[in-house]
Amino acid sequence: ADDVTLQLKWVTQAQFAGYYVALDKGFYGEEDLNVTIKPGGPDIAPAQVIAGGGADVVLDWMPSALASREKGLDLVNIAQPFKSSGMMLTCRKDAGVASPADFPDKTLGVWFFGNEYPFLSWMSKLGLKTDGSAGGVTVLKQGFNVDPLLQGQAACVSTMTYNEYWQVIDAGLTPDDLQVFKYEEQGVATLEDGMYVMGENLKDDAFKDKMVRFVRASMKGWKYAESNPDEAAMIVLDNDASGAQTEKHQKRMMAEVAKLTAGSNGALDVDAYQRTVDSLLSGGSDPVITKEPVDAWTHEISDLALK
Amino acid sequence: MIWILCGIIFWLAMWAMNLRLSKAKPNKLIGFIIPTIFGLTILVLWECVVRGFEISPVLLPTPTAIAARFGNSIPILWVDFVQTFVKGALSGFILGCGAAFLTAIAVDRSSFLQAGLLPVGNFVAALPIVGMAPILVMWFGFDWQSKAAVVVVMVFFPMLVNTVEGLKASDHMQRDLMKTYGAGYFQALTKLRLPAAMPFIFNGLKICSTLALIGAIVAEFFGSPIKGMGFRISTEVGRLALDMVWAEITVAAIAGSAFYGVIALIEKAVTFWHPSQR
Amino acid sequence: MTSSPSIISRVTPVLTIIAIIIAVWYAGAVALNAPWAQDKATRAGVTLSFSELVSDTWAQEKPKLPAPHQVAKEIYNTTVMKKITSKRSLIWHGWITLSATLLGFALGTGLGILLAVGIVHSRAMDLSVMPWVIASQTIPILAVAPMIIVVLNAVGISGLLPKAMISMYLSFFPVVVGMVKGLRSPSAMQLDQMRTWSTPKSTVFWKLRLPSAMPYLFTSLKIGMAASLVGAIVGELPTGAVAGLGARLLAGSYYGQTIQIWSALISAAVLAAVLVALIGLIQRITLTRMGMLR
Amino acid sequence: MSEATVIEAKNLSLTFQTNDGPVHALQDINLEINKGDFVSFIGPSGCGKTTFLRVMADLETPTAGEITVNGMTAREARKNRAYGYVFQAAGLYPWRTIGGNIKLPLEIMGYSKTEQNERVARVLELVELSGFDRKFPWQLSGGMQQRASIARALAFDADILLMDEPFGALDEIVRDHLNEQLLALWARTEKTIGFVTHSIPEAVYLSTKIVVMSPRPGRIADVIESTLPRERPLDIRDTPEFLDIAHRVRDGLRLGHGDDV
Amino acid sequence: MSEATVIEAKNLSLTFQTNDGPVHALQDINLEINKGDFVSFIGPSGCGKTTFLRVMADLETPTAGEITVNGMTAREARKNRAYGYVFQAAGLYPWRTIGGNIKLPLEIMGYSKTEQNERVARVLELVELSGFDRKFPWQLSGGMQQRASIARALAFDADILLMDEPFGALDEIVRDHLNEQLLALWARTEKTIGFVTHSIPEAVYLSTKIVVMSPRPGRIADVIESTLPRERPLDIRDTPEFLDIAHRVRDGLRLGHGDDV
Ligand SMILES: Nc1ncnc2c1ncn2[C@@H]1O[C@H](COP(=O)(O)OP(=O)(O)OP(=O)(O)O)[C@@H](O)[C@H]1O
Ligand SMILES: Nc1ncnc2c1ncn2[C@@H]1O[C@H](COP(=O)(O)OP(=O)(O)OP(=O)(O)O)[C@@H](O)[C@H]1O
Ligand SMILES: Cc1ncc(C[n+]2csc(CCO)c2C)c(N)n1
Ligand SMILES: [Mg+2]
Ligand SMILES: [Mg+2]
Repeated sequence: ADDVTLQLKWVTQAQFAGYYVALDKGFYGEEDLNVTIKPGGPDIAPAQVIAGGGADVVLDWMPSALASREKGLDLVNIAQPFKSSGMMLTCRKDAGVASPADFPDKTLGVWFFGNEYPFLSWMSKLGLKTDGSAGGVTVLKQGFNVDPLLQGQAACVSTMTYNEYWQVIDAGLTPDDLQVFKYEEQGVATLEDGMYVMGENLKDDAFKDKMVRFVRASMKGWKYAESNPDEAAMIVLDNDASGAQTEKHQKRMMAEVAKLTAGSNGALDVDAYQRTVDSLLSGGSDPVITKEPVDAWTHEISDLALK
Repeated sequence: MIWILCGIIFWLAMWAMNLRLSKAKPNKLIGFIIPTIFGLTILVLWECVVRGFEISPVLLPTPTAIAARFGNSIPILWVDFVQTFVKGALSGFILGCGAAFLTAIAVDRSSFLQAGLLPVGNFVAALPIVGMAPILVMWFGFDWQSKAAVVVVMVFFPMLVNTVEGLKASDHMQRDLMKTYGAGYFQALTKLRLPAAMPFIFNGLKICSTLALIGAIVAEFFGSPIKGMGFRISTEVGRLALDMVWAEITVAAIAGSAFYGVIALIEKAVTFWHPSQR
Repeated sequence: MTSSPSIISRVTPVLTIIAIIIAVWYAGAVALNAPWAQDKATRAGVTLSFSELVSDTWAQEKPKLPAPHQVAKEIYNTTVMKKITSKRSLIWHGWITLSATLLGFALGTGLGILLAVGIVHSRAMDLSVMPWVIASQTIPILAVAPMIIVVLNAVGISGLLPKAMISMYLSFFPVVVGMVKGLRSPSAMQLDQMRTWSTPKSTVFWKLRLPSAMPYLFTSLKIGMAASLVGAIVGELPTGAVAGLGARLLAGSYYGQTIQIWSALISAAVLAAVLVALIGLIQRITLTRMGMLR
Repeated sequence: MSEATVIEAKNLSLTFQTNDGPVHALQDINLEINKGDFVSFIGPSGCGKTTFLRVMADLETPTAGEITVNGMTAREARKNRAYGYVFQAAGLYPWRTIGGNIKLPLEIMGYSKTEQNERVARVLELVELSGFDRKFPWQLSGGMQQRASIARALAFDADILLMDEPFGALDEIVRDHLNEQLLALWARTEKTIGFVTHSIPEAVYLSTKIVVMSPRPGRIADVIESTLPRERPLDIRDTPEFLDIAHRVRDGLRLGHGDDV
Repeated sequence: MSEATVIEAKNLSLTFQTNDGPVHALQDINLEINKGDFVSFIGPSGCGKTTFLRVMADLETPTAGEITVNGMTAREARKNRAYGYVFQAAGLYPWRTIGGNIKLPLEIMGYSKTEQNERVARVLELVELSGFDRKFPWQLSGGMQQRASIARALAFDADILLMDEPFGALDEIVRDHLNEQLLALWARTEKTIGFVTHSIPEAVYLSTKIVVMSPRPGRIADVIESTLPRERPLDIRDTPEFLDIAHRVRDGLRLGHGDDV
């Protein structure tokens, strides 16, 4: 069997259910693949891992992948199981935020580590400065959790529809207390959790073949997870070595993630791609990327996989 | 290949030179040149290896690239330095070492505390920073106060252990002398125990000086305003701007070494009498 | 040899202090968790009596500061109640961290002593290496840890060793600093004595420098041990936080589960305290046998 | 000579516990020292002289018997700063200059700055170390360190001066000079002095009472009251009376040694 | 007396730099010591005796002039383990028992285990410390520590024995005994001995050559060749010849002291 190493963008959770299902249900084995899944974490930059040769495929958000590409790292998107973005900004109504017009002079929690690009391009679209100057917004580097919102240190924090939002809810705030801004609805959605490989590897036919089988099995896993969310969540739970995840949270996460992957067959939607690129290019004085990327994606693999 | 070869030749040459220099009569100039040459050698070797093996700049940038980035980013680096070093590390260092020092004296004074506080103190201070940092950020907010708190927790234990050990360091005859004077506790402390403890205390301060910087930087990984050395490092790693990361690390290394150096100088002045200083 | 005072007179102070700490802790839990309890109450439109407030602050699901009994219960549940092979057992995670800690400590102590010996004996090393050893410690480990892990992974080293390396990186420094001081602590007369016998450097080391350095060595080892544990935990984060107390801490933070963070934190501290106490014990025995404790 | 008893030891014994069995350092010591006495202790090496001095100064606790100083316990006397003590080894603090070391007890006892300086100058003069006050201990020869430690004990006004072989490391001439100085100081101040020495002439020259000790277990072999006048020029050492006392001391010593050598 | 020169100092000077100016410890020292000589150094406290001994043993480097030992530099001689050195202070290692301390040089010089034990027993006997080999230094009296350190230097076979006031802390009887032992050892082994003392009788009794030094800057005031026979019973100290030499030494000392006291 051929060895494939997959580097996740975050710790083991239902966000990556498709891959764990494919592994657990033997879909990879059917394709004669021997897949190792490496969980990520707050200090793991998937792009760096693949550059160091620690993985064959990585999951990354497109803004970060394209930014890395501009840094000279030849990352190529070969498949895109997530169709829509799960990112949103969750605000407390009692902090006085009802619409983006209320943002000025508020403190907003943002994830950095390459995850800040969608937020930055949204703000530049709104014409708000993020450097702390008057009339702009004050940005906090948000930690792992939603504490700043709960404790009133920030008016809004970044959340994913499938994860942090529910932590806010679990903590005791009700949806009525909250005002959420989904990036999808604000027209600043960017593509999340795509599969990326090194461009030069794609010149190797054996590697390409391996990836075709990998994408095919992974998508099979995703579709299985979408239709059997609870079982998928339990598979994820079994694979969590830290033993810290809870069943309730993972099942809920799986249900939310299924909404984001629904409708994707794995092939990159070129329109969505262009939307992402445009929003990243239009970053005002400090755009995330400065020129139209070339060869940043290919349908070669997904086309063969979907045949 | 050429690069590798050059690197090795340069290395050997410098090594030979340092050996020669270190045999010469010690003086200030040589004390400065030798480490400089050593450092230079490492940098040149680094440059050669990166170029020779064509290591991707997103893994390890060359020293020249780092230097260029450093030169271009002085204002940012300065803001970060003030935020992390001056506000976070320094204030935490002073508070933490001060608290540990006082605790050590309390522990030393009372055998009850000695028996009770020392084990518990060890325990509390052994709480790993990685775990403490998020909690302290939660308690003290995002700005430098929480970083200082992390530093306090981090430096407390090394300082405590060293001071407690140091306070035991005076020898029997020296203590007997104090007894014959009917010296009070406080007098024996200031005139004998503290001076005798100084080598240990400075040991602690030196170790803490580096810990303080690490602590302040690491704490910023768990939430911070958008400035500070730790913030910059974690953000730029994610952006694969490794040259900026290393520029910050350079600042950290320079600031940390200078901090350590200042403490070592004070130590030299204060413990001139200790055999290790002669 | 050293007459040990009765167990009771030794344990009482510890228990007293612990009692005080627990009391302060409960009070702290009330103070820190009260705002959230009030917040909830206001949004629900009720007012809390003091006793309601207290019982609420000691029983929140994600408190700012969990009460001691909540942590104790969590620790009990994750140690005694779970099979030690279970991924939900703190003992299992503790063991993973402990093994990296011990290996890192051994490596770090070895490296530290080796460097100290070199620095004390060679002027060239003293002048050239020491400044860079210091500089190395100012590099924020959490920033380089992922790079180290990535690089080591790329050359096929994974598992225990990368974590132990980070642990070593943190623990060797206190040992170097302490040992350099200690190895230089023999008095001029003691060194002169050795010179009159034209003693080889290695013998001076074994018979004079090392014994004189013992008090410094043990102090350094205690700090080094605590640092090793921190290193092992830090090293667990960028491995994908798969297992170990560090992973528990991280996962706990990630999901805002303060009770889980605190129980991992307390376990780590217990581990460190036990290890440090162990070194203290060895110190007592060694120094007593060397006639240096009276 | 005033008749007030200053130090009184009754059935004093002290046993050290060591890793290979107990060492009986002192056994059944009975001794009375009156105010203004100059008592020398003489005896073979290891017989317990230092130990006895340490017991008097409350640096060691007897395992049996009791000791009273000025009618109180040794501990109380120590707290009242009754003692000046010169240790067998100099024991200067390495982080203080010679002047600083001598100032140390003065600082502790709260003398004024000017008085401190005055006294330091005076005692340095006394032990012939003027001009060395700014040197550090390791910059002095062995004998000079010993003298500095004597100066330190003489700098303040203790009722009771306990000196453990203070002049052991000094040449004859300095020693004679310091013997004279010490006698003069004693005559002037009416201090009570306990003095350990190995030199029989020195013991006889200085003392009003000579305690000869015998070793293991340390006992008092003989107590010789001197018949010499209080006023003692150096050449008193050639008088027959002097030689007589010296002879008695030597006999006592030989007796004590007998079973050991 | 054999005529081979063992130690030769030519125009030797040594100046210490201190925080308040230079100290001239030795100035223009010229001295020859032959094989088998027993040379005593005597002089006022602080005159440079210790410093000179240290220069001979290559523990201090002269600032001018030169010194040769056995025709080589002092350094080479030290490397050849030519020296046994007894320091002015005992300097025992606190973490070793008395036996362990004495064994130390033997271990370093690679004696076999059995020989080590044999020698330790022998020298402990010699200094009258049998039975104390398992005690730690701080469990011994001052004089006993001093004797242990003498035993340590005698335990191995060094050509040149340098002893810095070895018997300062001992009572007359032990001192006499050790003097005899030392003479016997010297006669038996043909060692060359350099010996610092403050006791004029001791110097005269032991030496073939007495070097009288004068202080600051330390110079040689007089070198007295002894006319006493090599065989010396203790009562030689009452002969007129002995008293004569003693007198000459005392004169030399007084002269040296003159400008200082
Ligand atoms: N390390 C040093 N630094 C500065 N001065 C020193 C040092 N060692 C000795 N001296 C000075 O050198 C002089 C000679 O000292 P040395 O120890 O040789 O005297 P000594 O003859 O042995 O005296 P003693 O009989 O008191 O032992 C003294 O004045 C002393 O202060
Ligand atoms: N701390 C100790 N522990 C055990 N034994 C001790 C201790 N101090 C002294 N001794 C023993 O007690 C005895 C008396 O010692 P002490 O120091 O009083 O003798 P000394 O008369 O002062 O001798 P010296 O003239 O040699 O100084 C010795 O046999 C010594 O070994
Ligand atoms: C420090 C930190 N950075 C980013 C996130 C946000 N996040 C949540 S899930 C996920 C994986 C992307 O698919 C990411 C990046 C966080 N919680 N903490
Ligand atoms: Mg004594
Ligand atoms: Mg001397």
